[in-house]
Amino acid sequence: METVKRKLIDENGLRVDGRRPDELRPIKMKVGLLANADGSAYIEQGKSKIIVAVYGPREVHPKHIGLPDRAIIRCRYHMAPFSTTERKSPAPSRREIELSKIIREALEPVIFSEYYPRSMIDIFIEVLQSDGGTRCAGITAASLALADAGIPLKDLVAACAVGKVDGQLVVDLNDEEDKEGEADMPLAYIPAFNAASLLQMDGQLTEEEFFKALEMGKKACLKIYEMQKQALKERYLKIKESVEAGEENQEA
Amino acid sequence: METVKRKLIDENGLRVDGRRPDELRPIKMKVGLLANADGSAYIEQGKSKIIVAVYGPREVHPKHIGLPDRAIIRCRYHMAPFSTTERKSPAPSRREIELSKIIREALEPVIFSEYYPRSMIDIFIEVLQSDGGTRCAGITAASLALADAGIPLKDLVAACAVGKVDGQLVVDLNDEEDKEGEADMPLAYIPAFNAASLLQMDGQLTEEEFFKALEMGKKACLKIYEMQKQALKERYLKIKESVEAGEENQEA
Amino acid sequence: METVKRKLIDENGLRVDGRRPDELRPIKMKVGLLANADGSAYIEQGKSKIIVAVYGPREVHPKHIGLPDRAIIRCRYHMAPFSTTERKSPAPSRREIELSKIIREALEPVIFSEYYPRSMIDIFIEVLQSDGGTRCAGITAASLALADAGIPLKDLVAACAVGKVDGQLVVDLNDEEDKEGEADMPLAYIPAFNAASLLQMDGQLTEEEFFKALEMGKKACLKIYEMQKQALKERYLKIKESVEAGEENQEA
Amino acid sequence: MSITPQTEPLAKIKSKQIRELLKTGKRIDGRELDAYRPITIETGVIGKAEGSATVSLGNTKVLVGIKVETGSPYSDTPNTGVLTVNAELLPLAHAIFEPGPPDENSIELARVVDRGIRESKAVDLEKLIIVPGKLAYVVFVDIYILNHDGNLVDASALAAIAALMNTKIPKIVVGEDGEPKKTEEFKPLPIQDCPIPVTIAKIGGSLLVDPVLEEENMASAKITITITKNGNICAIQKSGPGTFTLDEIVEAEKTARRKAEEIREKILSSAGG
Amino acid sequence: MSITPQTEPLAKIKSKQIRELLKTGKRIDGRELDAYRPITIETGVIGKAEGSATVSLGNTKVLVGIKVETGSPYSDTPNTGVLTVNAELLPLAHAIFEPGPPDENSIELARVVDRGIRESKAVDLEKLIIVPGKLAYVVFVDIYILNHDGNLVDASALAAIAALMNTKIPKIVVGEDGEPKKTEEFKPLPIQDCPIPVTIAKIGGSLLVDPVLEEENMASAKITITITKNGNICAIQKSGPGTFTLDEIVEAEKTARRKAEEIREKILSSAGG
Amino acid sequence: MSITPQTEPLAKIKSKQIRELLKTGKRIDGRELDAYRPITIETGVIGKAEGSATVSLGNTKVLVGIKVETGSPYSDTPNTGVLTVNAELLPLAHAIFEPGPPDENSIELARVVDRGIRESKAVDLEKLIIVPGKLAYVVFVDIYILNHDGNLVDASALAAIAALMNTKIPKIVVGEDGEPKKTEEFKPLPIQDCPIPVTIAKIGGSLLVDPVLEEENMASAKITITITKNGNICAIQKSGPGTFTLDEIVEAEKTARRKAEEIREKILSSAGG
Repeated sequence: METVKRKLIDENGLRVDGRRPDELRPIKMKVGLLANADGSAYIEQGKSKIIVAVYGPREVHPKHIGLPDRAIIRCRYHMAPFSTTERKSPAPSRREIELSKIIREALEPVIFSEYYPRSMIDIFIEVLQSDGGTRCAGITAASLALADAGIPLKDLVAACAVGKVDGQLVVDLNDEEDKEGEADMPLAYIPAFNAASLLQMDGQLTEEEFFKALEMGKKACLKIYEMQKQALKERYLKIKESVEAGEENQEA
Repeated sequence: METVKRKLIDENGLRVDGRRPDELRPIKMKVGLLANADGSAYIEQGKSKIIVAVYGPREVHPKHIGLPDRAIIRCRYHMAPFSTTERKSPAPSRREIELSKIIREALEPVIFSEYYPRSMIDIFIEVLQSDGGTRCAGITAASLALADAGIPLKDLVAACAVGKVDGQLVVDLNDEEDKEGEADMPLAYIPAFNAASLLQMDGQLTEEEFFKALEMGKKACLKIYEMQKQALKERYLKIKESVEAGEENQEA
Repeated sequence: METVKRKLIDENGLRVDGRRPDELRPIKMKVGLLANADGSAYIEQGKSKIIVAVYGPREVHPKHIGLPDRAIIRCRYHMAPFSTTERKSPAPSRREIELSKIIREALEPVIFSEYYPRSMIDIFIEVLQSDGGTRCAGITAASLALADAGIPLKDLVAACAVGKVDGQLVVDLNDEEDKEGEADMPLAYIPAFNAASLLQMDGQLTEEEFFKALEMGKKACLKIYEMQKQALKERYLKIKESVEAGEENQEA
Repeated sequence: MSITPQTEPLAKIKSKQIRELLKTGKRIDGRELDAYRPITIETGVIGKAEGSATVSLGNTKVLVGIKVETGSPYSDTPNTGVLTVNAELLPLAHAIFEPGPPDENSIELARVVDRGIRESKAVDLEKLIIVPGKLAYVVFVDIYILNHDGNLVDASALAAIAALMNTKIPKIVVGEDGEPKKTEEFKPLPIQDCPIPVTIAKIGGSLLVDPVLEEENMASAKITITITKNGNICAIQKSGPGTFTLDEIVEAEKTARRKAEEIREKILSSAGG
Repeated sequence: MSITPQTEPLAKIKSKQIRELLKTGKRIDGRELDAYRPITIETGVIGKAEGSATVSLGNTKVLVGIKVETGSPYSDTPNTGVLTVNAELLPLAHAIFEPGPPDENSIELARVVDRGIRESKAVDLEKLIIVPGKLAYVVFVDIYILNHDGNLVDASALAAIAALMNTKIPKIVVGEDGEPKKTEEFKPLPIQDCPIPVTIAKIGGSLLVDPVLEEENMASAKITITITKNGNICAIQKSGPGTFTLDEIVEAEKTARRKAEEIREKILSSAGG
Repeated sequence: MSITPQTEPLAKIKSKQIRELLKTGKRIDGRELDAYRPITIETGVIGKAEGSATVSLGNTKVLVGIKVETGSPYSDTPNTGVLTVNAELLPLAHAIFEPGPPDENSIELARVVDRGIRESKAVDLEKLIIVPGKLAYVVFVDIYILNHDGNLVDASALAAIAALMNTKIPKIVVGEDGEPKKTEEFKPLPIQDCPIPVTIAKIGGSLLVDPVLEEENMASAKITITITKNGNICAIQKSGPGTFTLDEIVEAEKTARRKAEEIREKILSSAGG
């Protein structure tokens, strides 16, 4: 069987969805949309749609898993059965189990866990629609949800993948680029530390490409970081408005 | 493939097993047949055969699931692998999990749980042969087993299904009527409260049919209630005899 | 389909691998090869290869499974996925669950469990290559690992199967003899008690054969017992050497 | 095994307040006893799913996605397609939900929603057979609870029926060689009915529709009655450790019938939109 | 992983009493060391099962149901039918049994019963093949423990063989088109042997058959020896944390042989009845 | 769900000592920061497996066995064979490992090893198809951890590639009737690359390769970089709750590249031997 592979970069150097190599997909972020969660956020990055809730810090249950010197972080990355082209079984796959760990470790460095001994902070990431880059978008949104929960953070974590398609490095791969491309490198970046809290790669990159990919990844993350700050600002303005409205009402 | 549906009500208004619409199947009840259980009962309703054991009130294990103000009730409805036409896997099915909950909630209203804080009462219902109406027969027998265990009850719970077959309302459906009929409505009734502690329905009923079905169900339950009282009386007479026989032996 | 069964005993009375009926397969034992375990042993019996680690006595976790008057023994018999001709799923099979119990019960009689109340002793048996007789070889090696862990023992347990192939009783069956033979009788023997701590049988034996098989099994176990003592002696000599070497170094 | 749950303690003062208000026919959020919270319905929210809908009932928020695949029909119903309902009480949705396999509550929820759809014959399963006995459409209805503030059954069932009405399935043609082939064309799921569930809780002697979580936690029992478009009852589920008198059941049925009518209009207009 | 179990503490006084009696060759219920409790066998108790039997050994009560279906033979035995034994220690039967998947005790029980049936060739599996390599009868033996008062192995194995002897399977005819078809006719399972297990417990220096639960809890070890109709041993299982001397094993074997003969007659007459 | 693990408390004094030494560029076992422990590789240790190898990295000891069977290719890759990597953290190997289904650590381990093999195309999966869309070789790589003293990833990945290079698979011929038949001949697995993983841990500001367990427990993070024979990076995994600055990542990559070259020679010579 012969399959003619579609070109992923056209003659103008544009990608399948018309983007330049260093161009992010359209991104929408919303903070604080779930009523019960202590913090929540929603992100749309291209066609990927992810919702995140944070509960905590709250009492650990069962008690013996608590730590005497800091909060434990519990993290679940989970895909809805209807988020993918073929229905995904709701039971956690090996991939989801690995990503839950890797994402937890990407977020722990910014959390002041030591403020909350014997407590736990829960981060629930639900991928409602998957179109590539969901672990990164999940981290981006989880940072917002943590901030929304009022948990003291050293900085926000911004995440984005860099990849290689048709021999060219590009940022923020969509599903087709991820599957058909030659490499995929998800990166979570913490500006305050100039450091990566998540870094994975599969595919093949030369050393030179790798160093360039790191730089491109950092820049992409910094753009996302600005959007995160903007999203939080909007959330605070909204809260402020409603509080002031409440005060006015009380005064009235 | 064409299937000619068998008529479920004949020209004389009789059902596939010759019963009138409001006629129960032959019912046998026996109380106190298992040596280890604190209480037990066995019921045959048509070809359905069910055995129930009650253990408790006993210490809760693990302790943290206990309640400070009353006993917890644990209830399992389970079908033997050989109880059905096709072998049933012994692992609990979604149906069995739902019925275990619904049956627990049908029995809780009559138990003086508040007499036994931090304790538990276990109700184990095993369907040995299934021919329709097993959740209702299970509740009927479980009431007897609870009484046999000496657990103080506000009343007995009597249960029976009402259904619609060939357009006609009938009580106590057998398996064929349940599967081929147009509606099935299991009802658990507590005479002392004139109230239902279980009510489910599937199929379709008009409002008028529904109200009539409720009345028929109540009457059927009251007949079963009389049989329950009779079964308990026999049990007590037997215990009394054996106690008196024991006393005579001691005197002799 | 016709299958011509290969003869398992040839005209000279020798078995498929050239052994006499009462001849063991070549056996290699090594004690103390795993760095982390408190005790360990490795056995090769024919092509069967088994490694055993012992941890303990150590604190029981969770605490409530501890016993007030003695240590609990935990035992796992497990086959590597690559140990068999067809890959074995890593999840424990019903056979492995039964053997774990039976092996635990074969070892418990020689352990001074009462010396270590509220503690546990763990025995992990991994079959790396399976060619018949693995439960027996596992017990043989586990005894060595227990001794290596410094756990006080009443005696060593030596184990070996006796079987019937082509109408003749033979010891220490290999896989082919086990599968094609007429009976298999694994025996674990404790010389100090002249007693069996494991005895199973499947296939068919007459009473006379059974009594003879018991005797042959005892003799085979006694040979293995001598090898066990030799293996322990070598281990102690090696430890002694290294200790003395250490002392000399210190003196020097 | 089903075990008496540990219900969250509702502050006594709040509980008393709810009870007092109810005596005067009022509820904590100002609703009438027979009033639903505002219902909002949005369909087509997940493009990768063959159908989808979000339903909000006040703060209760449910997302349903429909996936349609092909597979074998059940051996005892060789001439009909397959419909499966699954519910997940996501830990996102409330502090008491823990990750893990479905528990009795999510199984009951899924089965009550399933019963409403199945018994009303809302989806014409006979049209979902491709090759009798061999190949059928398999419709997965996945209920995703995003925020739990009571009455998950009604919110889930409404989202499910809205999502089903929103579903498009690929046309499959059986070629001359007998091999089924997916085409590029899509067609709507064959929908025949629009069953509406109405859940009524009992607190003290009062019956109230669409309970919020605080009310649910205090209620001795709940009953869900599902009504078809021609006014038949197609599913009932009494739930919770208490009872309903027969009179209360009759009253509940009448309320359910009335409310179902109102809600169905809302669903149909939003599905048409 | 197998873990030393927490055995129920037997009241010291009772335990001492049992031990004292044993020294005089007596047991708490008055039996001789080699006497079984009364055995009652009833077959055909579950009409929906292809075969069934209840066996009571004193207060120990076991129900076995046999279901027969058709399925693929195992790839390494393409010419024989399939036999599967499963045991459930129902929570009905004793306060220490909890609901859940089979634990090591129920698995051991099932496997010991299985071994007796399989190794005696009680069921002629070669007659249970329908289409070699393709289709075979699959026989499920489900052991249901209803009341546990010791010696579950013997009660279960007796109920299993009685139920198998009671089993009727539908005749299946392979048509000219090679398609197998169930007929309305039934035939008995092909039974060739009647293996009888005898379980002997060791308390102190005494060997006693058919232990009640109180004896079992005190016993250092048990041994089950299963005997075929022509007097061969076809299965042995030593169980429990103690040992048997080789002399004790010889003694146990002789007892088992003697008791098996007696019990087999009982089984055969009840099966014939 | 992933939960912050309870790390074993390292004696404070030991921890301080390790840290002090590192400031002077030294490690507790005397190694340079970029030195591996002695590596020993033995292949063909399990005759029943189609391939096998043990690798020791100091006291860390891993056994990998390869089983090759035939089965269906995945429906989305009908023209390639199947490769599956599984890892078991045996309770043999360390006091903290408990028996049970794979946890997140063993799953991550297996997936990191899998990625290195898959992305380097070390096994030419396209040569492992027998009948396109129907029948393929299925290669199981089972990682068995026998003793855990840190850096399981490198030891496992080296054992895996050594075992794969050692694997012989039965030749299968598709007859004229289209039926595949196993022959008595064996051929080596088609190996195209030899990916080498290098794991680097970060303690304080120091980067050190091949950490022992005590170092791992103190490390804030680890990174594994896998290098193909022509010097490409084919897999990366950062692990652990800390971070690497971008400069540290660049440094780690250079170290990894250098060490991978050295180790590959060792592997290739031992495989050739």
